[in-house]
Amino acid sequence: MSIAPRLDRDIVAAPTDGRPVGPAVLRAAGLSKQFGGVTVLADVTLDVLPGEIHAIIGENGAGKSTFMRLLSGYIEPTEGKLSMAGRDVRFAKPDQAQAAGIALVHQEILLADALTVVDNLYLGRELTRNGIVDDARMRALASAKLAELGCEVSPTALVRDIPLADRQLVQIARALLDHHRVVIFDEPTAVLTGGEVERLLAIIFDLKARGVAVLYISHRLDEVQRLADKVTVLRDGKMVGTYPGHTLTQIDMARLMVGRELAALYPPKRTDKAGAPMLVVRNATVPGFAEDVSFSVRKGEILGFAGMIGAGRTELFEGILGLRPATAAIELKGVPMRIRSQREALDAGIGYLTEDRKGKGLLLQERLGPNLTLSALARFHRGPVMRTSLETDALAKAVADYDIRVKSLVSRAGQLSGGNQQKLLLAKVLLTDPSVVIIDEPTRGIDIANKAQIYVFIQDLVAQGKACVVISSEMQELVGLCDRIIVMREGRISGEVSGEEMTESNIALLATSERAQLAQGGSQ
Amino acid sequence: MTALIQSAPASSARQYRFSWADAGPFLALAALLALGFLINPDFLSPTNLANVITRSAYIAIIAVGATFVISSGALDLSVGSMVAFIAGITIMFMNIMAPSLGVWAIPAGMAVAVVTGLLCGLANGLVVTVGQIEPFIATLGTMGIFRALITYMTNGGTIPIDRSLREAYRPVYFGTVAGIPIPILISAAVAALGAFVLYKTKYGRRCAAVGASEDVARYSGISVVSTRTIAYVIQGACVAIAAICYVPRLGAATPTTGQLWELQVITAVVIGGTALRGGKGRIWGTIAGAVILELIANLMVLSDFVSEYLVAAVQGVIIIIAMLVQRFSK
Amino acid sequence: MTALIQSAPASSARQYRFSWADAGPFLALAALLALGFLINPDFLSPTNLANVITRSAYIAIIAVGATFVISSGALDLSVGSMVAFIAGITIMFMNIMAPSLGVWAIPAGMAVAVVTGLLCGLANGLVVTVGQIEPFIATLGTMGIFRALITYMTNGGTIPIDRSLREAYRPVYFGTVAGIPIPILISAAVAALGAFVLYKTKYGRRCAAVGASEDVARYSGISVVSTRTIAYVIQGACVAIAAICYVPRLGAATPTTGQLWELQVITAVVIGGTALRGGKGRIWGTIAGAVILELIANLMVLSDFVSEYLVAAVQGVIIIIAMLVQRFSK
Amino acid sequence: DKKVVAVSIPAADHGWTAGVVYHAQAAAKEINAAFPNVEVVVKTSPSAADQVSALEDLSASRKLDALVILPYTSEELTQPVKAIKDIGTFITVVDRGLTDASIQDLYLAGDNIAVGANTAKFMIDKLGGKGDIVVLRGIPTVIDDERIKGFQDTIKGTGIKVLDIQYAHWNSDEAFKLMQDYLAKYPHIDAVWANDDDMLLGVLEAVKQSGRTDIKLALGGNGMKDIVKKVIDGDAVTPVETPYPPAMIKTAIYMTVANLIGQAPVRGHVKLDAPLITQANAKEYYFPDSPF
Ligand SMILES: Nc1ncnc2c1ncn2[C@@H]1O[C@H](COP(=O)(O)OP(=O)(O)OP(=O)(O)O)[C@@H](O)[C@H]1O
Ligand SMILES: Nc1ncnc2c1ncn2[C@@H]1O[C@H](COP(=O)(O)OP(=O)(O)OP(=O)(O)O)[C@@H](O)[C@H]1O
Ligand SMILES: [Mg+2]
Ligand SMILES: [Mg+2]
Repeated sequence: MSIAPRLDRDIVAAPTDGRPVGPAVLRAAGLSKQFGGVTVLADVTLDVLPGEIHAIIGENGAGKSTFMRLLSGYIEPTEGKLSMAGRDVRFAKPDQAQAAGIALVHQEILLADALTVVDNLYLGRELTRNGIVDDARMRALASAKLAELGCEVSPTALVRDIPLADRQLVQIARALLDHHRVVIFDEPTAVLTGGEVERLLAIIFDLKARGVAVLYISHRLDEVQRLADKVTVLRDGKMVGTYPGHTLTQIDMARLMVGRELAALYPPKRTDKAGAPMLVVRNATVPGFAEDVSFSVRKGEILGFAGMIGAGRTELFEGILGLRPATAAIELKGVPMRIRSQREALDAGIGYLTEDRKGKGLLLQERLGPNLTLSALARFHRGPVMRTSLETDALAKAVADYDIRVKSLVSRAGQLSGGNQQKLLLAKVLLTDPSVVIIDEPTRGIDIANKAQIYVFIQDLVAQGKACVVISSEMQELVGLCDRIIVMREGRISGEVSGEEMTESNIALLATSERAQLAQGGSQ
Repeated sequence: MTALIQSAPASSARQYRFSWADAGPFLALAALLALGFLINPDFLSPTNLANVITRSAYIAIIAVGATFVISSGALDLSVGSMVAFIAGITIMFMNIMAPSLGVWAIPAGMAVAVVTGLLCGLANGLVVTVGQIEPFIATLGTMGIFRALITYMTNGGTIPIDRSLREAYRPVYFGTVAGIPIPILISAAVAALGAFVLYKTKYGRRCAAVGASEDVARYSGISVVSTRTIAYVIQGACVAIAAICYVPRLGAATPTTGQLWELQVITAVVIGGTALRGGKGRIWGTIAGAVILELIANLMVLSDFVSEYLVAAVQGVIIIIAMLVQRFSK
Repeated sequence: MTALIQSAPASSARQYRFSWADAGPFLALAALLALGFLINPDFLSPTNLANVITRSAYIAIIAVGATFVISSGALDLSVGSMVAFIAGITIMFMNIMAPSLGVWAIPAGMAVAVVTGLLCGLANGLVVTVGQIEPFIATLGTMGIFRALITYMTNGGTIPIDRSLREAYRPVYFGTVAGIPIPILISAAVAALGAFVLYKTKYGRRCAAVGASEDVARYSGISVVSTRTIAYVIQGACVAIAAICYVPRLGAATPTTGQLWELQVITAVVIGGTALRGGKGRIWGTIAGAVILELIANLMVLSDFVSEYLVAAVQGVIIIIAMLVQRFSK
Repeated sequence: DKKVVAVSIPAADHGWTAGVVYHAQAAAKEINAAFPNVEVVVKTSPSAADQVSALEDLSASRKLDALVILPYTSEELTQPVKAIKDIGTFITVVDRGLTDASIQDLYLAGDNIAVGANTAKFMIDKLGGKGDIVVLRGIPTVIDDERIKGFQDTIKGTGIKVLDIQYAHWNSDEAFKLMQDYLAKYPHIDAVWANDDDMLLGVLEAVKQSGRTDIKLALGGNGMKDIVKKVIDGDAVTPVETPYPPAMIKTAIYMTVANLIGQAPVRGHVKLDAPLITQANAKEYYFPDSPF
């Protein structure tokens, strides 16, 4: 029984169905995983060959991360087995998999906040000389490895103090420090911007050249298309098939993942003129991150913020919203106001979706309902009493509206797949019914079908007369969605593009170079 | 999304399912009662049980407050000294008022107790939140302060309550309503109110959220400072109520009043299933924990196995076993 | 990315820069010395300082162990009772051996102390890690157990050390080497060794990692159970060393020996800049913290301002102020 | 030059020690006012180790002409007090003698053994030589130990049977609970002995609550004013009391000062009696202004 949809045209090679083609470094045979009786991965078989880049794609909650965690010893399969180079292996713990040469770059960042970058990199495999830890050498090697990835943080900085993107690079560096036979990347580029992505892809090609097998998960199908020798598609925990990579178009991949026809990714932009200014920010300065930034966003407008990693966009908005020390003159609907905390921002009708969903967005140990309503508790009250029935209704509605794939409405947030957590977070922010919505990385980790849905949501918001700011590292997304894009560089605004000028190359220019000569695009 | 829609009803049914983890403290309680009965049948005599549960009322009432503080991710070591301090203030005030107000000095004194409790809690809360001092150290400091104040107020001796108020006040500890001792009723009321606030109000949600993750709370528009401060204020109110029940028992406050209660309170909360790292509070478990502690002490006296010197050891062992049973019954 | 590239070297330079946060406890120490001098010039007399620092040695030595336990994300409330228990065992053993071994009973007894300490620490560690019991509760339980054991061993009284050993053992507390009291040398040695292990060995790194995040540590192939157990064993060894220094000072062990030392130890560690939630340990800060506590107590004796009843309050206030100074000097 | 008298006593952690602190401070105040050339300094310590520290601190910062000390324990304080004696300080020891008696220039002894023994004698007498009793102990220290020893040695061989003995830490609350439990456990109790009056208060409340009438005697010890008042009032259950007056510290301080400034040397051993306080003599032991 094949659940693969018919493609428009025949794929040149038929699905290989994971049949061994050569000597596999790692072979998964009939892997299944159940969580509390719910099957999230069923009978998956896969061969990973040396020097091969093997992409795993699928919708949010399809079981990709679960699969990767099984391969790298973070969890143990309910059924099925693993073998390496023909010999059966069992990993009860991640370090056993690591010792066998398998490294995983986690989708959710897994670093100890209170430790330094170098301590995190060498955790559990410290270098020593005569029994004494050799800090100098570890620091030097760490610096070198980080520099290779284009990450400029000091090895002795505390992880808690460095930006999210750098944490991701540190995590990648950790997997690359030792020589592994299989390296697994679970959405490594979700928090990275163009330059870093390019550098990472180069490193992955380099791994391939050295005969390392790479497993690669991403919702950015363009990356998959560039990288993958093979693509394995998962849907609802089941294998759809394994296909030769270069023969698949992005549209093919999307169809295989979703199992149905997809609408256009970006909804049409509204043609009506945006209204009066909703939010005006003048001379916003966030010490150390952003300086003298002024902008305004109008009713019914989607304003994009673009920039490279470290441009200071996140910190700028956290400063404006009272989440970190900053100075700014703010006017909301023409009324000057001071915002000293997120509470005041919410009361004024400004919602903010953080880019760090694990650290700042969701209580992973808490159930879905309380997570959803946490910012909008007042709406679930009658008198002094919380109305849990209202909360349950809101959750059911959010689950349906945002297509959050949950196995149970009483799950905990940490049990959701990454993309579904992101959707829950979005639902949480929009539940406060803000008139200005600031969304930092709206589609991080969200699959292509749902991306389209989220874009529709954002368009709906502005259609209702709200104003929306979208901060994104995906330039394509900004171009597809926004009416106007402000580009930041080194904490300052380096330019603004709209209309014809709104192209990826122009944004990249403004984001990287001192004086950019913008080219006219768009019309072709 | 058929899968979803099908699975949703099944799982919302699960919500009402019996949870072994939550039942842990109650199972431990039942086991202890059974053990007690085997050792000495008098253990289950109504008088003995009534005595023990009445005695556990103070710790239970304070521990309800501690459940808030602990689930908000903090700790309060000062509660024992605070009981003594509030009891001292209350008695002094009642004694001063007795000549003019007569028996009405008692409710007036109770009001003073509550106000003092709220202020003490507020002080603790502000030192911890605004002062940003580790709760352990901050409340260790205020513990010394409250203890020293009651020692100072009593000159190291005793402040007894005025004889004229003694008999009128006695029923608050020794009286019964419909056969149930008043302290038990009060602690049940405090627990019910606590459970309501923690589980059924905005504040309860926020309290648990702050304990689970300060950052997430802050980014959700919750003020960590005020949420945690309010938890300490609630703790102060609970301590005041405990002090109000305490005073009529012996009719006096001394510098040894409430000594080491803080440890009992924290133990009761933890035995009850609340995690010390915060984010989760179990009011009813806490009550069970307080009763368990008092039952263990009672069992030590009622049994004849244990040398007087070793009572503390056996108590320690039983507590550890109770925790182990709880942990591995999951 | 010029700004970025420029900022990188700046921040790696920062690493060697003077850190106010780390200097906090030493600044507080200096401030206290100055204050002491103002109140009573004798405060800075060499004899007084030598006395105070010698005295702080026990707490300092135990607190070095506690720095490991706390930076591994746990807590040990049993150290005070453990000192009493180990002191009791040691004296009993020395007294039994004295007739046959003569003065050699002293080193033999010291060996017994260390072995007992290691075993006590191991017991604590296993209850916490294998038993998966909240450290607060687990060590509260063992605190009761050790305290009861010493009470049992002394029959509620005192175990004095044999007269024949007393003079030979005295120098371990009262002697000096090159003019420096021996306990100061021992605590310096323990601290130096502790700092070496915590900062310069794999184990130290892993200890902090376990405290910073159990999950991350586990995923990095670090055994949380063995790392934390070893921290408790180190704590046990430190307690044993403290007990060895303690015995010659008072020449006896009683059921009240070491009472409330656990709170002093934890306070010393936290004043020293170690966070109670784990992940970071500051051995030298801990030593400064222990000295600060002893200086505050000394100041209370040397000054004449404070009513005897209020000593605890003033100590509490000074500790809170010291923490505030530390916090806001950052 | 001023003569310095240092007074080192336990911190006020329960009623009796509070009485000691009260009387010591009263003495210091009176003497400092009356004799301009004498300075009395009172220091309290919460434990034996702290008391040793306090001695070191007091003697390090100034020359002490005399030291009046109520030691926590004999064993542990002997050496440290000797060290102070060795620098020429006059030593007055109160209540608990040091293990080396030659250190003490003046020794004012309370008699804890007698407290236990006298109470026991009265009880044997009153119960007619037989009966079932329960006992509450204090904190495991020398005082507690000696009182219990005095009591148990006296009842040995009589028909008095100790049903149960447990610690209640000289704390009224613990005593209340313990007595409740004793009452639940033993259907018949003839008498209770709490070796300290703080505990007796808790015991009396528990007995009152239970409404039991089998308890013929509930005795304490130490001479707390509320209990002495009961004796004066002729209470049936608590007809006697044993004094262990915390005021002995005051006597000791006065005697020490007399030695320093007076002509005649005051030396030697003074043993304070622990006679039974009965309705007849109770007024002599009643100090309504003392906190104890
Ligand atoms: N610990 C867990 N307990 C229960 N269910 C879990 C747990 N972990 C994952 N799941 C469920 O397993 C399914 C697959 O999750 P997984 O994280 O593998 O998805 P994914 O393909 O990586 O999705 P995404 O693209 O969103 O990251 C989800 O429905 C998720 O809710
Ligand atoms: N703790 C820190 N100490 C010093 N500099 C820092 C620290 N954290 C961030 N920075 C710097 O602040 C700037 C802005 O950081 P950040 O990467 O968060 O911006 P961003 O535009 O939001 O990027 P992203 O696209 O990842 O959201 C960068 O120059 C970064 O290196
Ligand atoms: Mg995933
Ligand atoms: Mg950002």
